[in-house]
Amino acid sequence: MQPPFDAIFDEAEHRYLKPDELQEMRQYVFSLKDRVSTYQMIRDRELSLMQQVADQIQYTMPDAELAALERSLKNAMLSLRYCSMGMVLNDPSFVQNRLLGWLSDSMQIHNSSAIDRAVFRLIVQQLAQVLTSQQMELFQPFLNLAQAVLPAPVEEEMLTVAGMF
Amino acid sequence: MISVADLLTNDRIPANYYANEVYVRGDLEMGLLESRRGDRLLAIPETLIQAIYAGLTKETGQASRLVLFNCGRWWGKNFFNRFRDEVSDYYEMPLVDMSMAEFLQALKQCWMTYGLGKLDLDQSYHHRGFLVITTWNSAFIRQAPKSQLPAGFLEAGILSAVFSQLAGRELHCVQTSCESLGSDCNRFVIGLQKRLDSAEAMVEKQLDHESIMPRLCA
Amino acid sequence: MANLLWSGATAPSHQTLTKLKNPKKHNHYGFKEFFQFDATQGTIVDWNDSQNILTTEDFIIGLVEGLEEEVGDASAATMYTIGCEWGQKDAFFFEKWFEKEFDRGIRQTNLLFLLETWWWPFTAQGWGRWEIDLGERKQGFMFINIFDSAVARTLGDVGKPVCYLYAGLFAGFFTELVRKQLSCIEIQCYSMGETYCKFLLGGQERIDAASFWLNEGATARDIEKRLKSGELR
Amino acid sequence: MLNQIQRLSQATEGRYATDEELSFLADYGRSFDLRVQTYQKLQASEALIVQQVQAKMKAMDATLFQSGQEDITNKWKRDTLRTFRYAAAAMLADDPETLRERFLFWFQTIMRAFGAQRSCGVTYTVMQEVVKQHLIPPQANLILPILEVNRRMLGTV
Repeated sequence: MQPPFDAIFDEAEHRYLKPDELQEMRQYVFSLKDRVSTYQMIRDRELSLMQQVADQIQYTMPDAELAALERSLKNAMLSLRYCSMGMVLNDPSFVQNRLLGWLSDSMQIHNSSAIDRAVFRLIVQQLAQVLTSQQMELFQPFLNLAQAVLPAPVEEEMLTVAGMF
Repeated sequence: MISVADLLTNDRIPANYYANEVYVRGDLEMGLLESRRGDRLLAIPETLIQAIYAGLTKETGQASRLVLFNCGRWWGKNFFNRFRDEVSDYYEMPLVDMSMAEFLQALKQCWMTYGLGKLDLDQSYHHRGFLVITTWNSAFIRQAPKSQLPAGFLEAGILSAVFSQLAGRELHCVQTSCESLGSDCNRFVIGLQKRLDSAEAMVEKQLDHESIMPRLCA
Repeated sequence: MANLLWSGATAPSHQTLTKLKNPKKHNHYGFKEFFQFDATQGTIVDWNDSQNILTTEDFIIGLVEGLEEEVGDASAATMYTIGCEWGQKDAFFFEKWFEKEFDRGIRQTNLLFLLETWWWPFTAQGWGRWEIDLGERKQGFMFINIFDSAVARTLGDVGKPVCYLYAGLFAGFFTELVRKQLSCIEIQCYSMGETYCKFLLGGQERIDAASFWLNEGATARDIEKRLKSGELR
Repeated sequence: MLNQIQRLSQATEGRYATDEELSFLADYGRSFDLRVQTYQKLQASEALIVQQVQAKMKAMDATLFQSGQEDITNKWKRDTLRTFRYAAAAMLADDPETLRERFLFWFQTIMRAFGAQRSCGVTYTVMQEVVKQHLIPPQANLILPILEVNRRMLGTV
């Protein structure tokens, strides 16, 4: 989809926006209140929410390197920040262009998929406690964008009969 | 115990300094482009790239390759200095303290945002004193006049300057495979000049990268 | 030239939503519409499907320095030649994209509109704004002003004209456009402490005269006056 | 909005936006219905407005529609309509900056090349008077500043 205001100028010299296009804009504009309050909620609860995630991840992955955990937590916080702004703007391309390329590169370089996945799982759990279901509905699609670039867990190679010789 | 608050720097988490939407700014009122630090940028279109090849060939003949290599070296040196300042300011960490992975991630992003294509580092010959840089989608190579030899002189110049600055000693760069010759990517071998002389001769003889590297390391 | 070039099968093209939706609506006046960055391939493609790379001004200095090492003082002439080639190639390129964009030939188009349309991409590409004075074209010459020349701003105050690349660009482009051999000389330059650069475009005879006067210390205004009064050395 | 959104997303890189930085979104939400009304009113009155501007200008100075011997009324109409529509879009989006960036800088070069600054100056002055008569004051307050941007950009040397 196109960010809400881009279309206004696209064909400005040739035609006016049609009623259904204006209606679509109107829907977005009137959703802004909820988008902004969801954003504020995530922003204001970020530290306590992420601290809980940090405590839990250290508990569930006691053997993981501290630096690796910290890096994953940082990336997750960054994702939360970009995704929540993407939600305010209702613009997936914002998340795509500004975060995802860099994020997936970073995750690949550090080969941190197991930790990243666990951290994201914990974040979703925490968010579900903080946000109303309506707010979660607004935010989820943007969080999904970031989750989609988490590298798949490396499966151990399974020996099959075909692979015996 | 991890304190999440300590992971932030002034409430901020640095990510991609070179995100193109943030890094490149256009001012149509003045007809100027600039970087987010305010350095002037120029966009070089295909017609100018073609013209550089045509004009240099006309006026300097064979020497045009050397001119492009030197131009790349000059530019690469400034490119690196700017890169170093930008990155160390942004991440609040001197470049020398960054891990190779982080340095490389920033360099790759920078390379892409300048429209130079994709770049990667192959460290498998590191222990023999060579670095291999691979690149894709170079506009200079796409527009180069047809030849039997690799065409990335400008990039070779840039890369030799960048890695010389990084290593603090004079390094040379030889291109051993080229998209213009049907290769899957462009490969640039970086190392000391005297150790690369034989590579240059092998490239002239049109040996491919896979044949050159073992002989170079032998 | 085309046969000398290796063009990859995957040459990138401008595919923004705006353009896909309105292939004929030339809504490319803004910076964001003009350039398309592909953050996965590392390419930049402009509205007219030309691949661009970004450089800093050091690129131009690097080229001049690289040339000086090889050809010494002839570097100025080489930069002019590169400019001519650029202008000539760009004339062909422009003719193609103009016709595609506006559905009419460049020779059926108002000249003033045509020329502003030609320069607009250069504005977006950071080469500075221009002003073109066609007042004397019937007499066979004209003037072009460039504000914020990428060359002069870079080299600083060196006391002589330095923008050979631009001079060549104008000579090459207008030669193709009017199908008559034209030359161009810079008669006033930012790097001489002026606020903008001024170029004279015309037949070789006039350019030679201007060059002679310039060497004798004439200012741009002197040269303009002498040309307008029909003087030729 | 496009411009403000871009500025917001650049300024808050890597951090959260403050309430103050977000406040323009709520402001826009409050003015939105009025903007849509105004936009639709301008759309409905477009032909009449341009016609009235033309008549007023002709009464003031008929040479404004002449370039040498050539009658440029049709060309004027095309240009004026185009600029009017961009202005309506900019009003709807509350975004004079994007109007400059995406249209006026370019159009200014064309108007200057044709030496049309005097005509543009009169056009967008008269247009402000005419538009005022078609709108109620709160609507006029939204569009008049944009028409003034047009006049300044296109109508001054």
